[in-house]
Formats: sequence, C-alpha cells, structure tokens
Amino acid sequence: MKVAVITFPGSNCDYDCYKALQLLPEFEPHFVWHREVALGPVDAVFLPGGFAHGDYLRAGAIARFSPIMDAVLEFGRSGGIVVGICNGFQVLCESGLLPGALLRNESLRFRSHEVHVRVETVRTPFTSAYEKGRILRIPIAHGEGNYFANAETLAELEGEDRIVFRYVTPSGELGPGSNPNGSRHNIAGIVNAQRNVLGMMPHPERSVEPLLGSTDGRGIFESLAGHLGGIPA
Amino acid sequence: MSDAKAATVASRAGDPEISPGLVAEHGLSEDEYERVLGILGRPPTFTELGVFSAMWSEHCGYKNSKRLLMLLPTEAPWVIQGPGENAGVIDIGDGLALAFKIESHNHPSAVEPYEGAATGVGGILRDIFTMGARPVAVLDSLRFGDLDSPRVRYLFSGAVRGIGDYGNCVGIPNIGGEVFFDRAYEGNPLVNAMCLGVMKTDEIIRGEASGVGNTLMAVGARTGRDGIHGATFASEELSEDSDEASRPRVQVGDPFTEKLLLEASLELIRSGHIVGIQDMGAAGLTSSASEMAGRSGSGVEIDVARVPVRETGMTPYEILLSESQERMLVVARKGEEEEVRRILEKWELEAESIGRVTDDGRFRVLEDGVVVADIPALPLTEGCPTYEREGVEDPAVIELRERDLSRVLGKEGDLSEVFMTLLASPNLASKAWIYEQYDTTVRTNTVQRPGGDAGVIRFRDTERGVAATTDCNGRYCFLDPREGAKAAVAEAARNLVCVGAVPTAVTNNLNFGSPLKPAIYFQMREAVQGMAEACSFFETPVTGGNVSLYNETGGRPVYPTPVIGMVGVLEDVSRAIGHGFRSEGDSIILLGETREEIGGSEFLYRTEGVVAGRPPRVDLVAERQLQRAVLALIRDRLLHSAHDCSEGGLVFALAESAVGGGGSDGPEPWGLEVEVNAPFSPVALFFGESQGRVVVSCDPDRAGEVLALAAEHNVPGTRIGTVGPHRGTFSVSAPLGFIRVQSSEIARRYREALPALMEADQP
Amino acid sequence: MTRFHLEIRVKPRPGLLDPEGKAVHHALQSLDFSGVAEVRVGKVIDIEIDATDRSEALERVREMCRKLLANPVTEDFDVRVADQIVYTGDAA
Amino acid sequence: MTRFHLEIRVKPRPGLLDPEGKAVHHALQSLDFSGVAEVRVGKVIDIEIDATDRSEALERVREMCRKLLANPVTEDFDVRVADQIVYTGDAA
Ligand SMILES: Nc1ncnc2c1ncn2[C@@H]1O[C@H](COP(=O)(O)OP(=O)(O)O)[C@@H](O)[C@H]1O
Ligand SMILES: [Mg+2]
Repeated sequence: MKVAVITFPGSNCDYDCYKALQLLPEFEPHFVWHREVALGPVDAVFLPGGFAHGDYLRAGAIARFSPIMDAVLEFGRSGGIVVGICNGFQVLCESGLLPGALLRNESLRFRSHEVHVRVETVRTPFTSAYEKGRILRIPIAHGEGNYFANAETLAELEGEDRIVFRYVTPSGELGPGSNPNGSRHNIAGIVNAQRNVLGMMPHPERSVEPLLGSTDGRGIFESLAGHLGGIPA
Repeated sequence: MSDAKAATVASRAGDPEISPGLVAEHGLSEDEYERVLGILGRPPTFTELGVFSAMWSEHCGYKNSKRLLMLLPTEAPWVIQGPGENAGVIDIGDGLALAFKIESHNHPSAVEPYEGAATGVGGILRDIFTMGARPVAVLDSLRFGDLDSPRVRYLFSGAVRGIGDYGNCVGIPNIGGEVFFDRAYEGNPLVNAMCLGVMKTDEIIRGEASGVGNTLMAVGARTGRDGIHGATFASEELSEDSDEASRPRVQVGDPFTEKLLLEASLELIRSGHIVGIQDMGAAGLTSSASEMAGRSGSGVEIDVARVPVRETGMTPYEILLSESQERMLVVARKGEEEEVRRILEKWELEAESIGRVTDDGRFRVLEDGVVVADIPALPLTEGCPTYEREGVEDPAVIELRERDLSRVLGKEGDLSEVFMTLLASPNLASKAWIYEQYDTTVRTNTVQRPGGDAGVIRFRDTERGVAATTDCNGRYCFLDPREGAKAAVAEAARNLVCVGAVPTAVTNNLNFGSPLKPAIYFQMREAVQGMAEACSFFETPVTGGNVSLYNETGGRPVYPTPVIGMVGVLEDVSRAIGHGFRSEGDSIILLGETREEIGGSEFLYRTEGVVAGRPPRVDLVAERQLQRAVLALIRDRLLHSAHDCSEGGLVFALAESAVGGGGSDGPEPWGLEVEVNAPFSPVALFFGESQGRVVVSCDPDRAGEVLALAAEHNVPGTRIGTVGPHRGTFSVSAPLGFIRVQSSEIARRYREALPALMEADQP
Repeated sequence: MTRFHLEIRVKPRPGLLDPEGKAVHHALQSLDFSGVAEVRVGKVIDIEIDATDRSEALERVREMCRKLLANPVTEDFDVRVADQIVYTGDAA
Repeated sequence: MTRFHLEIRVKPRPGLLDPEGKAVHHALQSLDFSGVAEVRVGKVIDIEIDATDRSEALERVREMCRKLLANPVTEDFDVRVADQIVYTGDAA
C-alpha cells in the first residue's frame, strides 16, 4: 500500500517515518513535498515531526497553509487514513482536522526523553494490534505538546472513546510525574470522530528497532498494515 | 583589472581617514601595520583596514597559537582531510567518511547566552555540511561559574536553551557533551559545540574558489549589521561593560533557515553545479571569499552592491565584515548559475551572483564597479604574523600544586554523609536537566544517548557505528597543564572504549586566557605538548579544532581548558554496551590501578573549597593496555556494562552504574555490595580520581574469563563485588571506611540536584 | 496608497491557563517584586502595510488575524493603528 | 493601595534579525496578503499590580523589565497604563 510522507520545509522526522514504514513489507512509502497540490493514489498520509516553517508564530500554524494541505484535509475528511506525529499532530489541530490545540509545555522547556503511554482504546485502525491498557515506552521530543481543548470537546473525546494514548507512570497510573507537558486529561494522542485521523505527540517511528532501545511503537504500524490490508484497494 | 591599476585604490567618500588611532582600534600592532603597507605597497583604504584586521585577528589568523598547533600529530592512513579545511574528515570504512569538528562561541555566549550558544551550533553545523557531509550528531562542552550566582544560572540556562532550540529545530540529535561548574568560569563561560557528519568517501568537497570565470554566489540569509567585527571581538578580553560595548554585534540565529540551507547545500553539492562552498562564518564574506581564493591560488572579485542586504545604507566595510548567520558563499560553474538558483528556490532561499573567480591571485572588492579593496589573497590569508610568546609558570600555581593534602586524607569511618553531599554537586550529579532539553533520538540512529560514557550513532545499511565524546578537566590543566591535557585525551579515549569503540581521531578546542601573559602562554604550550604526546601515543591524530583566547574577565583568566573531542569507530555497533548495571548477581570488577591521589578532585573543591595538589598522573602505557583489554572484553560480548572512573572517583563510577540513567526515564536503581582493599586512605580510595580505571559488570560465571583476559593485557583486575536487588542497599567498604546508603536515595539525589539548583527561580 | 503601521496584540484567552504568564509571575516573586496580582503573556505583532485607506488596512489585518495570526481555540486579538484601539474581537 | 493594569510591550531591537517576523511576513505573502512591508513580532505582557500610586506602579514595572522581562542586549520595551504611553526606553 502506498503511503505519502509529507515533507514541509523544516520537517525533520520525515525520513524516520519513511524508514519505519519500510520495515513492514506491506508499505510503499514515498515523500510528497509540501508545494504539491495533489496526493495521487495513496492509502495513507503521514505528517511527520519536526519544525515545519520553523514553528514560528505557533507550531503548525503556517504549515497548515502549505499547498498540499487542501488535498490532505480532503483525504482525511473523506475517511482516508491520516497520521500526524508530534509536529504533524500540531498541524492537524491547526488545520481543524483534529480538535484542540497544543500549547507550550507547562515547564516551558523542550522535553526529550522516553515516556510511558497507555493504550486507551484499540477501536482504531492504529491500535488494533495492541491489547487495551498496554503500556508503551516511547520517546517524546517537543516544546509544545501541552494538549488543550475546552470542556465540551474533552467530554466528547472521553465519551466517544477517542483518546488513544494517555501519559502514565511506568506502573500505569495517571498520578504525579506521569504528565510530561501539562496536557489536559494526560492526553498523548487522539482520533477524530470518524476514527481515521490520528494525532500523537510521542514518536512511534523512533521505537521500532531493538538496536535503538524499544519496539513498542511497531504496533501502530502493524495495526495500520492490518487495517489497510483488510480494505480492498 | 591590471595590478598597476590595483596599486591605487581611491578612498571612499564618507570613510574615516586612516590614523594610528584607527589602526590600533582595529587590533593591529605597528609591525603588523607595517606588514600591511608592505603587502599593498600603499596605505590601506578603510575597507582594506577592516579586512586585514579581521583576517589577522586571533580568531582567523591564529597569531599566537599557530606555532604551537604545528606540534600536534595530524596524520594517519585513515585521515582524508586534516586541519585547514572547514572540518577534518576520516575514513571509517564501508566507503563512509566522517567529518567532524568542534567550535567555540564563548564570548558571544557571555554577552547573550541564548543567541550566542545557538549561533555556535549553527556555525559548527555549517562547517560540517559545507564539506559535503550530512550532520548526524552534535555534542556540547560547557563551563560555567558556580550556580549559586543568579547571573550564572541565567547564562547557563540560556546557553542550554539556545543549543537545544537550534539543534532540535534543525533535527540533529545531541549525543553527549560535558558541563563543569567552577568559580574560574564565572564571568567568562565556555560554550563549545561539536558536530559529526557522514558522507560517502567520494562526496567530499572543499572550500576552494577554482576555475577562472566561475561565479561566486551569496546564498541563504540576507546580510545585516550583525556581529560586525565579531572575529576581532572574539579575540579581545571581555571588558566589564561588554554587554553595552558589544550590543550591535549580537547575532540572532534562525535554525529554520539553517535547515533549508543544509538540505539545499547537500543537494547543490551532489548536483555537480558547484566547485566550492564555504560558510560565511567569522569575518563573514571577507574570510570566506579570501580563504577560498587563497586555497585555490586563484583570485576573486566581488561587488558588494550585489550582496542581498537586510538593512539600508550598508557600507562595503559593513557588508564585508558582517557576521549575519545562515549565509554561504558558493562557487558555481560558469553558465550553471540558473540551475543553482533553481535548487535554492525549491528550498525557498535566495542566491545572488556577487562576483567571479579571477586568475590574478587578488582579493578584489568593488562597490557598484568601483574598487574599494584590492589585496593579494595569499598574503592576506596566510601572511598573518605568528608569534612565539614568552611562557613562564605562575609561582602561585606551583605552590598550590605542591601543597600538602595529607590532612584531608585523614577522614575515616562512615563516609556516607560526605558521599551524599558530593551527590548534590552539579559536577557529579546527573546532567539530564541539560540533555532532556535536547532531541537525542531524531534521525533514529542513536544507539547510546547522553548519560553514559560516550554517545553512539549507527549507520543504516551497515553494521558500523561511531562513538563520540568531549572531555577536559580544567582543574587538572590549571594545576598541571601538560598532565591535564594528557588526562583529557586519555579520558576521551577511555570513554570511547567503554562503549566498545576504537578511538580514531581528535578535534580540539583550546580555551585559554590572554597569550600575552607569560603564565597563560606557558599553559598553552604545556597543554598542547601534552595533547600532542597523548594523541601520538594513542594514534588518534588531530584533524582540526578551534582556538579561543582572551577568556578573561577583569584580568582573571579561566582555567586552561583544552577540550578534547574524540571519535571512535565500532565495526559491529550491536556490540555497544552502556554504563548501567544489567542484572542482580552480576559480578562487579575494577580494572586498572587506584593510587593515593586526591589532588584537583571534586572532593577537595566541595569539602575544602580548594583546587590544589598534583592532579592524577597519567600512565599512557597502562592506559593503552586497559583500553585494549576493555575493547577485547566488549568484542567477545563478555561485559554487561562498562563505566570509566572520572570526576568523583570509584564511588561515583559505581553509583552511576547503579543508577543507570540520570533522567526522568531512568530505570530502577540497583543495590550493590562492594569491598575494596588498598592500604591507604578511604577518601582517596572512594573519591580520588586516579586515571586509567574502568568499572565493569558481567555474568558471575564469566568473571574468571574477564579477569583472565584482563591479565593477558597486563591489566590489574579485581573482582570487588556484586550487583544487588533493585532499590537495594548501596554498600561500599574498605579497611578504614565505608559507605552505606539506600540506592533509591542515591538515585533521587543524583537526579534532583541540578533541577533543584536551577529551578530556584522557576515555578 | 498610504503606509499604515498597525499593532496587533494576541493574548491567551482569559481563564485559559497561561504557562508563560505563570512562570513570569513566579520569577517576579522570587525576585521580591511584591504586589503582583496577575501576569499574562501574549504576542505583539507590528505590521507595516500599504493600503488605500485606514479601514482597508484594518480590514486586511483583521483578516490576517482570523486566518493565521491568532488561534481561535486559545487566543483573542485586537488591532490598532498607532495607539488608539480601532477594533476588538476574538478570533472566533 | 490601588490596583493598576499595566501593559508592557517587549520588541526585538531594530536592526536585529527577527526570524519570527520574517517567517510570518513570508507566510502572509504566500497567503496572498499583499502590501505588507514589514512584520516584527514581540511580546506583550499584562501585569496587574497593587501600588500606592501610578508612578510607583510604573517604576516597579520598569524595574521588572530591566531585571527580567526584557533582554537588555536584544530587546527594547515600553510600559503603559491602559493605553496611554507613560514611559519609553530601552532596557539599559
Ligand atoms: N552539556 C551536555 N550536553 C549533553 N550531554 C551532556 C552534557 N553534559 C554532560 N552530558 C552527559 O552526561 C553524562 C555525564 O557527563 P560526564 O560526567 O562528563 O561523563 P564522563 O565523566 O564519563 O565524561 C555523559 O553522558 C555526558 O555525555
Ligand atoms: Mg567527563
């Protein structure tokens, strides 16, 4: 299946996503430069991490207006699989494909270390390969990952089982020390109402090889491969 | 344009008259000015004076260091590019070449820590990718005053944020570095940044302006009045009012533009449309253009009126000397300028043709067609006078070194309290507060993150990896520059072997005070000789580096700090190991010999408030044997962990292995039961910083093999204890003293010390 | 065509926590600045723009705010020429 | 004691590169907002402070700017009560 990895000026995890996708034979990833206006025939779109347009003004604020974004919004709204990781998540929120916003970390400092996140729902094309409640060890690396949404939106996300990952302690609790950036409800990742668009701050593409310390992120790619495999092309 | 005509250059309307005062302001001595007159055969124009002043500054001209640098070993079969280019390059096998270099941004960081440190990272990244290599890792080596000063906290946190924000945005992982806090750096912090880049051996390109008729193009950011005379500035002592004085000099970095410049430059280089490329770094357009001409033996002619500027009314003097960041000088093949422009446009960058390569060996500058500077390139770039200064050791230092410390060695019995106090020292505590502000895993090649002995990067599609570290203990160098420099090289090599890498080559950053002071020049000479001796011995040639002098405030120099940046190769990166213990019951073995040494130790500084005594002696032969032994042990997969003993001594090596990781994501700490036997003071035994020691752990059933292999290499090895349970007791005992603490308590202190100091003024 | 200098202020929506303001507030206290009741940190954006008249300039800049400069979920903005408030509204 | 609401504007010193302003300018152009000649991005800090009188409040806040809120090397600031400029200066 064809996967488009969008490269914005300032993206710096595009290659990492590309390589992580290549680890599964099902995927044929290719790069799409942000100035393109069409996606062509693809089964999924990845918005990688980095600092699109330098993250000036607000992370993702300028990138969301890149020419390719109209096609991405279109693709996502019509049910296409879209994954935004870190900066990609920020772009998705700015573009309105996902609700809420990502504010500066409460500490005001860039945070780069491994975190523990709990798989809150397996009812998504991105987590079906995990068992619910599984605790993943995955790195974060961001300065603006503090998820914010108003009360109604949060209630909606909770009510519709759309919170995919939550920051937890190594033993799986929500207690003190579990939340690296001040996110509401410890949110690390969410899906849209149709459940085809995922945004997450941690970097699963950095946790797919034993040599690099953790393979906990693989499940996301495997889930996706399974899901897309099930869809007749 | 003929040389006859070049002989006369009319002075430009509005430029100040050349006067002895003006010459002096430009940092040129009378003899140096005489030399300028000789080279030109006439008085310089104001513009030319600025050009000479920058090119002959300490920073560009290496006036006071060149003769010492010639002592360093620079050759080995694997060296592809030695000193003299933007960065050194070595062959690391499998057709891969590694470009690496370290650079200082001390003075800018003392004035504006955030921008100063950020632009320091920007500069070193450009040095790497202008060689044709893709940057794959950065390290940072920092020195600051004691953190009880709010100003120091401001400088330190600003510098760390600057380094992080820049490298994170460009997307280069930080894999290590060091930080050291001591009064000596109070007014003049040191901020050195190192970068590693990878390319195929045939992709190397050099900073040469060759091919008469080829076009010089200014690429990247526009030119403003930033950092004018930064090069000279970097060569002056910081005056008390430097903040004021150097205001217009502050350069602001734009990592986003840097990222575009990085991608565009690599694409340009691969495209074959250019023959040379160089960063407009220190002394900006002046040094890049004249050096590119100098290297190729050709000449260049540029018209400043064609340089894209950010501000109006800029003079040739300003345009030539501006140090605006994220700019490159590119030499495009004649007729291929459009292709070059197209590649840059894709990356949303500007490119302007500003001149051409000539055959007359001159560095000629026009303003709208009118000549404003016309200088023979080689004398300008190579003709800077170099000096050998008088060097005499400061008697006060001799007195300190010879001081009798037997009293402090007297402490005996329960040393747990001392240990707990030392754990709170920012020099010994976890550095996670720093490196958790750095992206360490972007590019998904990081095998060992900061926190261990050395960072490790793998190379995709091969089994290879490379390890890198920076090291230098300024106190050792202060007390004995020669031994201190040797120790720095030895520790760097030791850090590399502890992860399983073969030490391969060195870059270095000489941070010293004013070379005009005999005591300082003595330090420089001794340190360079010590470095040369150790580098030759370990067969780790020096392929480049940087010199930063005049690191003084109010006449007080920093410690002599010759920072060693060393890289090492792992043929099978999957064999790399870390410094943390791996399982309960493992044997703990100490390799190397402990001597009764306490001089220059962190223990002395924290408990007695003094920096005195003889620094630990370096036995190069023993070092090499130890390092070969450790490499053999790791190659044979006999070890679960290895960690070198450095600041804090044996007990801290043990504590760090027990805690395993300094960060928010650190594992559960291990307990341990260790017994060491030596017929001398437990203080020296626990906290002495004897060199040439490594703490390893292994499966108990393999301990015999480990000891045997060590013996084969003539390395003293002792099985000193066993790894205990998670959160167990940390117990180290010696005939005359002991330490007994809960490992969880150690982990807490170790991890919280630096944040506690820094967050005094944070929520 | 006249050149207008407009100043935009983009501020975190009231009630919404403002980590930066909180940090500044705390830092001020630790520097012994007493009597500070509240601190909020936002952005000020100065724009020089050529337009036929003032209301056109304003309309264009307000449009910029709605589209790009302010985040409708978290921020309010106002625009003024020189120092006199000409328009206030939230980005919604 | 009265409570004063002061507004501080901290702006990049003229002549210094302002990457954020540059990026926003570029973005506005690619969004076809024409006629934009320059963009500079700074900070606006709202402070509520209790003081005996307005001049004391101002003096305290100016002090905060010099000590903490503005970077003397790269930024200028001004402080005003409500909307009328009361003090202008750089952080020196
Ligand atoms: N400024 C820094 N940036 C990144 N990593 C750092 C920095 N300072 C220290 N570290 C990391 O913290 C760990 C401890 O540093 P140090 O005590 O100097 O190690 P060593 O003594 O083995 O050289 C090392 O892994 C080092 O890379
Ligand atoms: Mg060290």
